[in-house]
Amino acid sequence: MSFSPLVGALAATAAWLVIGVLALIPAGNASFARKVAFPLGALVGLALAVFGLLAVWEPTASLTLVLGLPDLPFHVRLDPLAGFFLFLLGAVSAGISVYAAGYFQDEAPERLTLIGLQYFVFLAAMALVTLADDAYLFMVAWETMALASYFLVTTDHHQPAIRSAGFLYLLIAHLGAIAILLCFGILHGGQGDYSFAALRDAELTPFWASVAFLLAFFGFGAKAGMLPLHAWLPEAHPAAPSPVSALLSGVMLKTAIYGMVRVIYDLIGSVRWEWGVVVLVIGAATTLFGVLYALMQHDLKRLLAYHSVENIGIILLGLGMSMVFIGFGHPAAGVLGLIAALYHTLNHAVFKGLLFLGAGSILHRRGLRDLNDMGGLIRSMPRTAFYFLIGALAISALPPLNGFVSEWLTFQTALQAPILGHGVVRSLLPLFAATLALAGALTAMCFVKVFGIAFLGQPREPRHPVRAPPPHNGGDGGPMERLGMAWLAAGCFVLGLFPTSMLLVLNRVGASLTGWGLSDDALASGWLWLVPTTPAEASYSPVIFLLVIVGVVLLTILLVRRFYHGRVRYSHPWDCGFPEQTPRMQDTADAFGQSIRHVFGPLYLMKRSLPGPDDPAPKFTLKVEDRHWYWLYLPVARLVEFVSSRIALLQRGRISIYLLYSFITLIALLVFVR
Amino acid sequence: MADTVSGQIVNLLAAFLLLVAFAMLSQRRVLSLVRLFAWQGAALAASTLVVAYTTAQPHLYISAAITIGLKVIFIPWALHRLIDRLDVRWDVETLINIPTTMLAGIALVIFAFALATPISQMAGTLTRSTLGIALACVLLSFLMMIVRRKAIPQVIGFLALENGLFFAATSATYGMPLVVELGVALDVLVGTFIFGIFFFHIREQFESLDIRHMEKLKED
Amino acid sequence: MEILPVLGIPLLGGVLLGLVGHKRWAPELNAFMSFATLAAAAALTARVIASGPVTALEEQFFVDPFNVFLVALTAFVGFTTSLFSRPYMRTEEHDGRLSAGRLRLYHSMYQLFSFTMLLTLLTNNVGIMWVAMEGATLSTVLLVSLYRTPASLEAAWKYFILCSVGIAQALFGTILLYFAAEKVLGPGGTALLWTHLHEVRGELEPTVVSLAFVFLLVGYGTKVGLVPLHNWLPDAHAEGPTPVSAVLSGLLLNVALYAVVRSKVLVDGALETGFSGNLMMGFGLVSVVVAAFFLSRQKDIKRMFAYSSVEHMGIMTFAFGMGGPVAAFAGLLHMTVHSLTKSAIFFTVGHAAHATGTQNMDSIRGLMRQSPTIGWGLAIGTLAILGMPPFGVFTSEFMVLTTAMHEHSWATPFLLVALGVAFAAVFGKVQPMVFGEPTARPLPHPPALVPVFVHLAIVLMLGLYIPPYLVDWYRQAAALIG
Amino acid sequence: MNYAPGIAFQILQSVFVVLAAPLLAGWVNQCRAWLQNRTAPSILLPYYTLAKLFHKDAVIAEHASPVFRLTPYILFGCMWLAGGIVPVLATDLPFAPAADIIALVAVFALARVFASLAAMDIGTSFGGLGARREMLIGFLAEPAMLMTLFTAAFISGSTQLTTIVETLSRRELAIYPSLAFAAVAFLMVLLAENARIPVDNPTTHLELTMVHEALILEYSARHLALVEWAAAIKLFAYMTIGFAMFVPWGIAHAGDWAGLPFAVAALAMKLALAGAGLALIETVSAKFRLFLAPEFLSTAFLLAVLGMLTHFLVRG
Repeated sequence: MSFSPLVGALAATAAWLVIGVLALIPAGNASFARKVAFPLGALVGLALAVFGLLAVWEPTASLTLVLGLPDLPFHVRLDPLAGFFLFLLGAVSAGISVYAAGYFQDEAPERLTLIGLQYFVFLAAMALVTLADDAYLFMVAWETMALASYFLVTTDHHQPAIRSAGFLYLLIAHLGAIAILLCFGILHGGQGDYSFAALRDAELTPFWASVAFLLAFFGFGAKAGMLPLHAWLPEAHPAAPSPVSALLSGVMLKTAIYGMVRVIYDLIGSVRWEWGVVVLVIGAATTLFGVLYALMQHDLKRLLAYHSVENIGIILLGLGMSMVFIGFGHPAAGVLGLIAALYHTLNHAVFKGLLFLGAGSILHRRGLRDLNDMGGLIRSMPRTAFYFLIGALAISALPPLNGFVSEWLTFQTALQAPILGHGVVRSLLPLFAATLALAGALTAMCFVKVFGIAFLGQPREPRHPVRAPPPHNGGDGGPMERLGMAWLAAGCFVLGLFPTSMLLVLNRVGASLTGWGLSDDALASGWLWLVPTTPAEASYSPVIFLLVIVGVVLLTILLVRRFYHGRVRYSHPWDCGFPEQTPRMQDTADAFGQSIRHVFGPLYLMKRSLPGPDDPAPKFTLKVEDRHWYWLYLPVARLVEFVSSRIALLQRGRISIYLLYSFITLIALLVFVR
Repeated sequence: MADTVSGQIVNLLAAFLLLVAFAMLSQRRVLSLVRLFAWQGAALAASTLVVAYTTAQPHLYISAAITIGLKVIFIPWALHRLIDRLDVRWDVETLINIPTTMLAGIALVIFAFALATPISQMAGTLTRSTLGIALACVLLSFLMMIVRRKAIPQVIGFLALENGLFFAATSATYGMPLVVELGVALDVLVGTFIFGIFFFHIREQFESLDIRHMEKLKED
Repeated sequence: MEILPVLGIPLLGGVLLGLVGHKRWAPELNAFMSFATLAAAAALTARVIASGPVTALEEQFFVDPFNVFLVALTAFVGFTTSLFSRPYMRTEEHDGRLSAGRLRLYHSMYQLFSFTMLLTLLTNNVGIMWVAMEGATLSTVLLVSLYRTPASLEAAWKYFILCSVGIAQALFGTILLYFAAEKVLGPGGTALLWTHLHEVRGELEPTVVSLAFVFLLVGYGTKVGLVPLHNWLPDAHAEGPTPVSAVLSGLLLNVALYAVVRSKVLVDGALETGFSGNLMMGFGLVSVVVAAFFLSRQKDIKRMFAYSSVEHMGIMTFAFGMGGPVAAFAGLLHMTVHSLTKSAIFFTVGHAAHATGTQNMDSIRGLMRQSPTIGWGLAIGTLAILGMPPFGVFTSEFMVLTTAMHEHSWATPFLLVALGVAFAAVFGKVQPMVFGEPTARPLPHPPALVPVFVHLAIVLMLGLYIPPYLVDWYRQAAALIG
Repeated sequence: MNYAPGIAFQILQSVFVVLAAPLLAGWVNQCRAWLQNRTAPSILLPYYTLAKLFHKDAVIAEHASPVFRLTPYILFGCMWLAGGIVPVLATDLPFAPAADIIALVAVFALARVFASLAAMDIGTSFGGLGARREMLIGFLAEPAMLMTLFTAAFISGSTQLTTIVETLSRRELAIYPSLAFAAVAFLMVLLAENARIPVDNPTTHLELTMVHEALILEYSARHLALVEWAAAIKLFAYMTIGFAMFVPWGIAHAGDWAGLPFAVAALAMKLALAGAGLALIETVSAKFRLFLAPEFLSTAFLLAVLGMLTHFLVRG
C-alpha cells in the first residue's frame, strides 16, 4: 500500500516496540540500552511528529490490522485530531528521550534494561491509543499504557512510599478503564461490532448520551487527574525517575484529554450545554485546588505534579466553554474554545516536560529534591537555571512565551459570552475566566517561589540526607540532557512567538470534529498577528512584544554605558546594614506559602506542631493534607472492608453448615422449579 | 400390572426402607446404626431381586448380588472392625435434638412425595410409585449427615444416601446399565476404603472423631 | 483409534508409578508419562481437526470440537505441572515434609487423576462421566491430605464429604435424565449415550429434564465451586501440595464446568424457556461478586488464588449461561486462558512459598530482588489473571462484558464492581510481595520456571492475536453449545 | 494607510510618556506636600534624583546573579512597551494591535515576577519578604483588574484598547452603572498595584510595612534609577488606562497633527486632576496592615464582578 502518514505512524510505533525489546539485551553492560536506545527513540519520535503533522492536512486514513479478535480485528485510523496528538507525543517525547539518554547513563545494567523496555512500550502504547479506532484496541493500548507506566513508576520499589503510590496509581487507572469500557458498552447500543465507526452512527437517547458522557468524563478524568480522582497524581509522578515523570505529566495526561475529546466530540457527537457546565465547574475546582495545593508543597517534583492537576483544570475550562457554546448552537465560538484547550494541551506538554527535566537535573546532579535544601543553584547550574526560568515563565502564562497564548485564547473564548441566550450561563462564563486569571497569578507566585528558593539566593545546608551522592561535579547536566531541555525550551519559544501556524493546524482539527472553523480573517492574519475572531475584536503579536522589550533593554544599556560610566563596586549585601548574613535567614518554601495559608486557610487540612516556650530543641513542623482522602478514598476503602467482613461470615469453618448451604440451595431450586 | 404381587412386595420393601432411614436418623448408638445400614442394604437387594425376577432382566441379578456383597456384608463388617480398632463405642451426639430432626424429616418426606408424583405418573415401570420414597431416603440421609457430629455417623449417612440413589435407579428405570452400576459400586467401595484411612488419620491427629475439632480453616 | 492411547497411557502410568513411585527417578517417569499423554492427545486433536467428530468402541467414547480442545488443554497443563512438580517435590523431600512412600502415592494418584479427567472428557456415556468425576474426587482427596497436618486433614475431609454429597445429587440428576431418555429411546444402553440424547433432546419430557438439570447443576456445581457450594474449594486448593492445587484449580474446575455445559445443551433443547441459562447466570453472578469480596480478607496466598478461581469460574458460568455464539466463544476462551494463567501463578507461588518457607503473604517480601524470574512471573501472572490487557483474560472478559451489556445490562455493574474490588484486593497483596526488601532464601533445587513463561507467552498471544484454526475450533464448539 | 505619520506618532507618544512620567510623580508629591501643609519640593525633583543616581557607582552584592543585574532593564523595557500600547495621546497606533488589555495585564505581571526574582536573588531576608508580599498583592489584584477590563470589553465588544476608546468616546455622555462600579474597582487596583498609601507606603523604609521598597532594597545608582523610573511610568500607564476606559474624550486619532496639541492639553488637565486626587486619597487614608490587603482587593474584585453583572442585566 502507498506510503501514507498512517503507515508511517504505525511503523514508528513498531520501531519503538522493537527498540524496547532490543533494550533488553544485557550484552556489554546493556550497551544498546545505554548508548543507542534513547537517541534512536528520539529520532523515531521526531518522525512520528512529522507524520502527525502531515496527517492533519491529509484526508482521514483508516486500516484494519490482522491482529485482534476474530470478529473485531484491530482498526487503526489517523484523522486530524489523532494527527495533532501524535505530533504532541512525538515532539515532546523526542526531547525527553534525548534527555533520558544522558540521564540514564550511570544506571545499573539490570535496571536500565527494564527501564528501557518499559519506557518504549509506554511510548508505543500511547501512540496506539491515539491511533486506535475500535473499542478493543483502545482498551488494550490504554491499559498497556497504564501497566508500562506502573512498572516505570515503581522502578526503585524498595521505598514503601513508592510502592503505595504505584498501587494507588494502577488501581485508579484500572477503575477509570472500567468506566471507559462501560461507556463504550452504552455507546454500542446493541447492533454491529465495537469499531468506532459503528459507535458513531449508533443513535442514543439524550439520557443514555448523558450517562455515556459522565462515564467517559470520569473515566478519562481519573487518568487525567481531575479533582475527585486526582489523589494518585501527586504520589505517582514524583515517584518515577524524572524523564518518566516528564512523560507521565507531559504526555500521558494528554492521552486522557485525547480520549475525552474523541468520545465526547466524535463518538457521542451531539454535545449538550449542561455537560459543558459540569466540565466547567469541575475544571475550575481542579484548577484552583491544584494551584493552591502546589503552593503548599516543598518537594519540587510533588509541586510540579500538583501543577499538572492545575493545568488539566485549565484545559477542562477551555473544553467546558467550547461545549457550552456548541450546546447553545454557536459552533464558531465553540471551535475557538476547543482550539484554546488543545493549544494549552500542547503547551502544557512542552513546558511541564521542561520543568520536570530541570527538576530531574537538580535531583540527578545534586541529589536534592526538597526545596528547603536547595539555594543558589544558578551559580553552579546556569544552563539548567536558564531553561527552568523559561519553563517557569511559560507555565505562569507570561508573554511572549506559549503559556500566555493558550490562556489568552481561553480568555477570548470567555469574552464571547454575550452571544449566549441563557442569562445565568452567560454571566457565569466570565466568572470562570476570573478563576483562570486567579489560577494564573497564583502559578506565577508559585514559580517565583520555586525559582527564587531553588536557583537564587544562598545555598541552604540540606536537612534531609542527600540520597544520591552527586556523581559529577554537581554542575549542569551532560550534553544530551542540555540538548533535551534546549529542544523543549525552543518549543516554548516557537509556540509562543509563532502561534498562527499552530492555530491553522488546530483549526483543521476543530473543523474535522465540529464542522466549523475560525472566521476567515482570523486565518488570513499572517504569521505576525494572532487574531482569534476579528482584528477589531482582539489581536496579539508576540514577535513585536519580544522585539520591543529586547530593543529597549539593549538601547538603555547602550545609552547608560555611553552617557554615564559603567563602574561597578562589589561588596556585602546591604540588607539595611545588618552585618552577619546567614543562609538560614532566607525564606523557606513553607514560609513563602504562609500568606496563602492565611488567605485560603479553611481549604487546607493543616497539622502543625509548634515548639513550646521552654523547648530545648524547638522544631516547627507543618503538614498540609488533602481533604479528599477523608471525603472519598478512605470511606470507600472502609465500605469494601465492611462488606467483605459481612461476606466472610459465609465461611465459618463448620462442615455441617456447609452441608446445610448445599441442602438449602437444592431445596430452594427444587421449589423454584416446581 | 402395578398392583400385582411383585408390585406390592416392592412397595412393602420400599416402605421398610423408608422406616429404616427414619430409624437411622434417630439412632443414638453407632453399632445399631451400622446394623440398620445393613438392613437397608438387604431391603434394597431384595427389591432389586424382585424386580429382576418380574422383569427378567439379567443384569439386575448381578447388581443385586453386588449390593448384597458390598452393602450387606463387606461394608458393615469393615465398619465393625473399624469401630473395634478405634474403640468408638459411646453413643452419638447430634447437633439438633432428635425431635426437631424427626419433624424436619417428615417435612422432607412430604416434600419428596409432592416432587415425585408428577414423574411417577409418567413412569412406565412396575416400581414407579417407589420413586417418591427413594427421593425421601436420599433427602433423609442428607439431613442425617448434616446433624451428626461424629465422623463415622456422617459416613454412614453418605452410604445411606448411595443406597437411596440405587433404589431410585431401580424404581425409576429398572437400574442403570451394568457398566454404570459396576462403576458406581467401585466408587462406593473405594470411597469406603478411603474413609477408613481417614478415620485412622483423624484419630491420630485429633485423638477423637468429633468434627468440631476440624473448624480452624475459616475466614476470621 | 487415537482415543485409547490417550486414556491408556495415564492408566498405565498410574499403575507403574504405584510400583516404582518412591524411586529417585520417579518424577522424571511421571513427566515422561504426562508427555506421552500429551503426544497422544495431540494426535487425537489432529485427527479431529482433519476429519471432524469421532466416536469409538461402539459409541462409548465421543470426541467433538468442544471436548477435544479441553483434552488438549488438560494434557498440556498436566505435562507442564509434572515438569514443575519435579523440583518442587524434590525440595519437599529435601525439607523432610514428604517421605518416599508418600511420593509414590503422589505420583500414582497424579497419573490416575489425569486418567479420570480425560475419561470424563472423552466418554459419551453420561453415567460413566459421573463415575469418572467421582473417581477424580477420590484420587485427589488423598493428595490434598498428603502432608498429614491437621489443616490438610480438615481440608481433605471437607473436600471429600462436600464433593461426594454434591456428586451424589448429580447421580440422581443422571438417573432422572436416563429415565426421561428411556421413555423416548427405549431400554438398553443407548439411552445414556450423549450423542443419542443430543439428537432426541427435543422430545424429552420438560418437567423431568428441568428437575434433572437442577440436580445436575447443584451436583456438578459443587465441583465447579459456584458460591453457595464453594466452601470446600479454598481449603482444598490451599492445603494440598502446590502441583495439586495447580491441577485442581486449572483443570478439574474446567472439567466440572464441561459436565454442566454438556447437560445444559441437553436441557436447552428440551425446554424452550431460558431456564437453564438464567440459573447458570444467577449462580455465576453471585459467585463473581461474593468471591471478589472474599479476596481482600485473605492471609494465605494459595487461598487467595483459590478464591480467584471461584471468581473466574463464576465469570465462565455467567458466560455459558448467557448463551449465544459470542458468549460461548468467550466462555471457551476464558476456560483456556484461565487454566493456563492460574496454573502458571500456582507454579510461581509454589516456588515463592519454598523460597520464603511460608504461605503467609505478610512475610513474603522482595521476590523480584531475591530471584527475578519468580518475582516477574508472579507479577505478570497476577496482572494477567486480574484481566489487565494485553493478556488473553481481558479479551474474554471484554467479550463477556460487551455481550452482557446489551443483552443483560442489569448484570454489568455488578460484574464491573466485582472486577474492580478483586483487582484492588489481589494486587494490593501481591505488590508488596513482589517488590521491597527480600525475605527469601535461595532454593536447594533450581526452580523450573520455563512452564510459567511458556504459559504466560501463550496467554499474551491469545490476548493480541487468536490463530485462525483456534478460532474456528472455538466457533464450532460455540455453535454446538448454542 | 501610510505608515509614516503612524510611526512618528508612536515614537512621539513613547518618548513623551517616558519623559512625562517623573513629572507626574513630582506633581503628586507636590500636591501631597501642600495638603499636609508643608513646603512642597520642586516638581522637577524626580528628574534631579534620576540624574544624580545615574552618576553614582553601582554597588552590587558579590554573588548577585545575572538576573539581578538585568532586571532593572527588563522592568524599564516592559513599562516602556506598556506606555507605547496604551492610547495616551493618540489611538490606532502601529503598536496598538500588538497587545490587547489582557496582554497589558500580563506585561505588568511579567514585570512583577522579574522584580520579585531579583529581590530574592541576593538571599537577604528582606528580599524574600518583599517578594512574598508583592506576589500576594499581585495575585489578588490581577483577577480584579481583569474583571474591570472585561466590563469595558463587554460594553465595546472588543479587548483592543483602541476600539474601546473609540466606542466609548463616541457614545453620548450617559452614566453607565457598570462602568461606575468598574471605575471604583479600577481605582482600588491602581492603589494596590502602584504601592500607594492604603496598601503600601511608597516613601517608607520601615521594614515591617514596606512591600515595593523591599524589592528594590539592594539596588543602587543606575539600577535604582531605572527601577524608580519604571515605577513612575507604571503609575502613568495605569492612569492613562483609567482615562482610556472611563474618560476617553480628547484623545487624538493617529496621524492628524491638528488634534495633537488639543490631546496634549486634555491629557495634561486630566493628569493634573488625577494626580491631585491621588494625593488627596493618600493624605486622607492610612496604611492597612498587610493582611487587610486581601479584603481590600477582594472588595475590588466583587465591585468589578458587580459591574459586569449589571452590564449583562441592564443591557439585557
